[in-house]
Amino acid sequence: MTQISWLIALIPAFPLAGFLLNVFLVRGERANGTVASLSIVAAFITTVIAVINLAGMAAESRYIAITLWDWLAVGRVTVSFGLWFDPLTAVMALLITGVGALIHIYSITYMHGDSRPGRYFAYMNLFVFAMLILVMSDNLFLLFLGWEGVGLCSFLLIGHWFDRKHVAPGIVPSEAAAKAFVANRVGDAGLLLAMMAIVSHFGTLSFFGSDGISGFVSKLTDASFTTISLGAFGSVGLVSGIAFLMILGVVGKSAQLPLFVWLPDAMAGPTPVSALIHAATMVTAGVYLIVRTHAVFDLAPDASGWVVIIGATTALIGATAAVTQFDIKRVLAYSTISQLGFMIAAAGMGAYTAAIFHLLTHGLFKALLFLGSGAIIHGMHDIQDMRRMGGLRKHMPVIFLVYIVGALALSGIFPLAGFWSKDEIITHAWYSAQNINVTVILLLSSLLTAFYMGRQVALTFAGDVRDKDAHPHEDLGTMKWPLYILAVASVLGGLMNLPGVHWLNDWLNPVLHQEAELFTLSMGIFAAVTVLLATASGYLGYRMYSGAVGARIKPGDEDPAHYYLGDIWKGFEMGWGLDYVYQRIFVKPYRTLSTFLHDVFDQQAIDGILVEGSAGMVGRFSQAVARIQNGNVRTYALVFLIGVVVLVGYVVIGA
Amino acid sequence: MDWIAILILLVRCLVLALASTTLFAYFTLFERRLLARFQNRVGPNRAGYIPLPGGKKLFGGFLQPAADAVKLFFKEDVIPALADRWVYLMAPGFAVVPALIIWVAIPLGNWPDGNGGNWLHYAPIDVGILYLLAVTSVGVYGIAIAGWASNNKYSMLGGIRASAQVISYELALGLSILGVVMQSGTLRTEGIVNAQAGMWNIVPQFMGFIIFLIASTAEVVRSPFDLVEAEQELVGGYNTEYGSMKFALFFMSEYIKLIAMNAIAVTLFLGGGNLPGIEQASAAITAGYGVTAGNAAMGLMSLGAFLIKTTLLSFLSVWIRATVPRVRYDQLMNLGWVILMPLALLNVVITAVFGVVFPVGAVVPQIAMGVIGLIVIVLTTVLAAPKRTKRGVTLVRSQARN
Amino acid sequence: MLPTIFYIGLSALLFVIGVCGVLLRRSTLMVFMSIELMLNSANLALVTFANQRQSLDAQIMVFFVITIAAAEVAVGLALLVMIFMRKQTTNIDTMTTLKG
Amino acid sequence: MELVIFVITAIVAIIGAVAMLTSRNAVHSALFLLLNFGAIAVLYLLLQAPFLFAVQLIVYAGAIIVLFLFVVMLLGAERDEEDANPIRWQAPVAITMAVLLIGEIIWVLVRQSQDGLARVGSSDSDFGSPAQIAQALFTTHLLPFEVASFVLLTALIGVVVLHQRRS
Repeated sequence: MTQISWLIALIPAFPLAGFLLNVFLVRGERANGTVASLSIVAAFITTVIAVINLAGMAAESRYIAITLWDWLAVGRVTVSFGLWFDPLTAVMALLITGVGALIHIYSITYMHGDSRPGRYFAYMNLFVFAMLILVMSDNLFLLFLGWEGVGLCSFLLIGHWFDRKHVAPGIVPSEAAAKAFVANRVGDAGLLLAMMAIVSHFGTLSFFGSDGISGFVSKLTDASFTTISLGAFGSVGLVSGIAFLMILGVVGKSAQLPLFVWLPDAMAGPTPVSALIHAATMVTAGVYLIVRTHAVFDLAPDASGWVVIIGATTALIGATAAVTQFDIKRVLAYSTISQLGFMIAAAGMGAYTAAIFHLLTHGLFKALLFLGSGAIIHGMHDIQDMRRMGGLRKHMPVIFLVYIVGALALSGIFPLAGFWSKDEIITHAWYSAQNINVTVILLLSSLLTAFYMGRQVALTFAGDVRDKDAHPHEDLGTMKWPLYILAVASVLGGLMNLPGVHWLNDWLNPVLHQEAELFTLSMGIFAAVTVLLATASGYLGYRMYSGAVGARIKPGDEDPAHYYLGDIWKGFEMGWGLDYVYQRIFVKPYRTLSTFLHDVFDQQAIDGILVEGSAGMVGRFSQAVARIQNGNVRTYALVFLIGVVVLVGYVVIGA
Repeated sequence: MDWIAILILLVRCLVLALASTTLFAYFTLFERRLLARFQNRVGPNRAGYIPLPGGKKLFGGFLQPAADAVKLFFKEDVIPALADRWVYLMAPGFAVVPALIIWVAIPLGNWPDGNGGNWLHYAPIDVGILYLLAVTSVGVYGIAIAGWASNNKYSMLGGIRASAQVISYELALGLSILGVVMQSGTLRTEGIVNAQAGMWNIVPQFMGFIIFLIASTAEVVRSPFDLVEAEQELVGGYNTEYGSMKFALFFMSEYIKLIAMNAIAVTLFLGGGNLPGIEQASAAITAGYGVTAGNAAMGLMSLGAFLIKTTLLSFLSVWIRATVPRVRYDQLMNLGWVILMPLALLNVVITAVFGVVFPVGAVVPQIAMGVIGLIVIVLTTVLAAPKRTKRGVTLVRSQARN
Repeated sequence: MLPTIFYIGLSALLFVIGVCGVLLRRSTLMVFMSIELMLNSANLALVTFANQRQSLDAQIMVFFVITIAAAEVAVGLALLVMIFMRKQTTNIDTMTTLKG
Repeated sequence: MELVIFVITAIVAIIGAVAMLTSRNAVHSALFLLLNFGAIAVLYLLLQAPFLFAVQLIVYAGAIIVLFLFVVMLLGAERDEEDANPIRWQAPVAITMAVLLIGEIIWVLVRQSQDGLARVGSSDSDFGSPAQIAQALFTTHLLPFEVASFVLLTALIGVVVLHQRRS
């Protein structure tokens, strides 16, 4: 193993070291934050060095691999603890460590005065470690370790303020954490099943090499026709089945259609957590998984079709829900769901590069937006309700500036980062996939995106402060530089993959084997039209809520639009009522069943008969037997002797 | 075994017993005269002498032991009322028997009997050294049960002290012997003597010899380790309640054990009955007067050599008694456990290393070993010596620190 | 060479005497001594069998038994002294704290 | 000759054991036990185990019994059975069981003495010599030997810890 191999092993090692230090050695808020931030910065620098080394390699063998140890060896399946660093991993790792480092630095000020800083920073470091393992693993099993690790850290960090009754109205941190965990488990079960299917049919979990998943799938082109019987449910193609199971995992982790309900509630965690985990990194793991195992999805068009449908629908649902929210972070949460829908749809359409491109830019500007909103919340002393804000432009000029940059980028306004990546997805849907339904849905979502960002900016920054009790101020501390850097990155992020230049495309080509699409004039016109529409939509949103409509908003009131749209608005606000449905279909019957089982089986049968009954019997029996036990050693010895005599007698007579 | 052989054996045993008791008797005289010399006195010189012309007296006091015996024999024999009668009576026997039977495993010389045996070695057994250790360790009973059976607190304290002391020093004693055993590669006493034909063990096993000397002195509860019978504290110790012949038996057992220890030291470290020239002399006599005469000459000469060496060591014992003051109980335990035991272990390690590294019988390494032992002993003496305070009170190092 | 049964019989007799000592004597010291007697009778049997089979393994076993007996006596007597310091007696019938 | 020695020694051993059992005084018991151990040591000599003879004397006679005596003397616990016996039924049951046990053993011995207890192999004059014992101890049985040393060390530490003075 060369030195460069060890270098990539260092990347996850730094956050792990930070985690261990924070858990066992480092005490004190300032020290915790410094150690955590330094570890991530070190990981980032290491990543940059690794990327530079990677760039120097020949395109066809552009990867660094290291097998640290053999982890599991069961029968013919051997799972190694192996790290793999290729261009795809590189961009993911850069995003994770880069944005992660900024958010850690940001957290130092944001979490100032928190009662459990050591725990917070330790979990953040552990999260970065797990996420790096997720993107750097060379096999599905190790990926699953990271996958579960980020889920665990998400749970821990959402519940960071477990002792608070509620952060935003109606959200209890501990319940939100549990909800996120359970929703993720549903998806994880799917991924686990997919892994089992892969092991049982391919006998490997490795991504790479001729005996890896991709190698097998590419060899078994007929495998898509291999079918698995599902009993009464008919049958499904092997690869499709695996793909569908993976989609379940993707849907859970990336907050897609049936399982996105946990993400809005996850806003109960500290804002930097939302920025890092629930916007920039963890939720993109699903996208990463699809792109990493694209060989499987390439062979399963039916599954890919469903991926597109899920992604597009989620994008629309998220956008509509975001329009109606008043909680500043919930807007961004639904927006994240919507943008993830874009990525998933792109991945489903086979536009893996576009998906990764949007993943990266989104990671930058959504982190910016979350951090900005966090700065606002910090300045407003934990007020998150936009109805109590307004006019913050005067009080928080710096935040306003960077927030505008983020909002424009998210809205897809030329020439900011979001424009390029989102436009590439829509263009792909229109030109390459030629899927008019999806194009329309995505376009609509895109316009809604611009609208709700306009609305949010208007509600937050325009006019005067609506809540007279609030004392907004701007006190940034270490939060300043992450905001600046991310703002600059949000502006320039599009440079990664400009049409005609397409650096990212070339960079990922060794992995994804996708040639850059030719840029045509009609595409330019199409883009121009979308930009115009988005600008108009955004302006409309801003105008509405900074003008007459906004003037009617009072803290605690409904949105004026509710008046016009009625229950539809209400439905949007509830995220299309999925929570309600789940509550009715799963939670309530489950509760009822549990209560029944608890009252009848647990208390009567198990506690009453099995536990207390057996214990009571043992007790009574023991009391009877205890009389023999007079505590006198000589008597015990005598009993012993009687036993010996009987045994010897038995042997003697038996012999 | 026919009855003649048994008879011969019995006679030999009788000779041995009588010889050792006689040896004891004259050792007391030897000691008293010597002590007197050391203390610038005259000592017992009246009881029995050979008058020489001119008023000179030769061997003055050579009947003194007989006089002592008679005196002790005619003293009143008292048994304390509350004593445990049988044990009380048994204790002197317990003390004397080990002191006597220890002699059978010591080769007193080399007098071949013509059948491969040795007249001067009663029990040439495989585990000779272990036998010596076993008998030594049994020797403690006499003291312990005498102290207990007298039903007297001073006797009791003396008995307990004696038991603790003897058990403690047995370890150092055994370990110091272990070095010799490793050096010679046998557990047979005559084997050890034969192994010293070239060089006496005192050279390579110098450290072991010193440890053995100290430990054996403690083992036979003799000055400066005689605090078991410290008159000032214990009114005489375990034998306070004993009088007359029973006291004499204790007295005897102590002295016989002392001589036996010296004999063992001679066997283990000073080459037993070996002396350069004996072989040649006996060969010459064999050539001149036949095998029986040769063997007899050989036996007598080696016995003589053995006795001379033993006497020299006995002289050393007396010298020590005359010179060194009695130690305190804590000093005694400290010396035994903290200094002698580790030193003995070190000796075993050194012997083992030399035994593995150098070929058997090489002279220079053996001398080197002895020099190392000498250096270690000197260093230990310097380092572990009690600190002398200004007021002239000696303290153990640990106390001096406090 | 005497028949093996002589030695084994003696060993058995001594063993049973030891058993009686454990069961009948009430001084812990006596119980200890009886246990030692039992160990010794077992040792005697082992040495007898070693002689009968002309195999040293049993003698080695005796060696270990003696070692363990020494350790056991050291610890046991130390415990006994502790108990005596607390209870002023070694009577085993007074040590009935662990009764049901 | 051998029979004579055996009979004498066996009688001594049995007398020692019985006297130990019946003696009222713990010191007497210890001394009788010593007698018994000495007799057994002599039997070891008869059974070609000179090494064990020496070990028996050194360890049992030289250390263990001395330790017993030491403790008895130190504690003054010679007569510690003066009070009434709290479990009177123990003695008859115990004696019955002991008789049963010895009956069983005799039964086995009588049945086995024809074949099972016959002498195997010829007598080797070197058998049981220190050299042979050492050979077996330090090759075949090296691991138990080391373990035994650790047992002793543990006992040593245990005793020291037990009697440490707590402030």
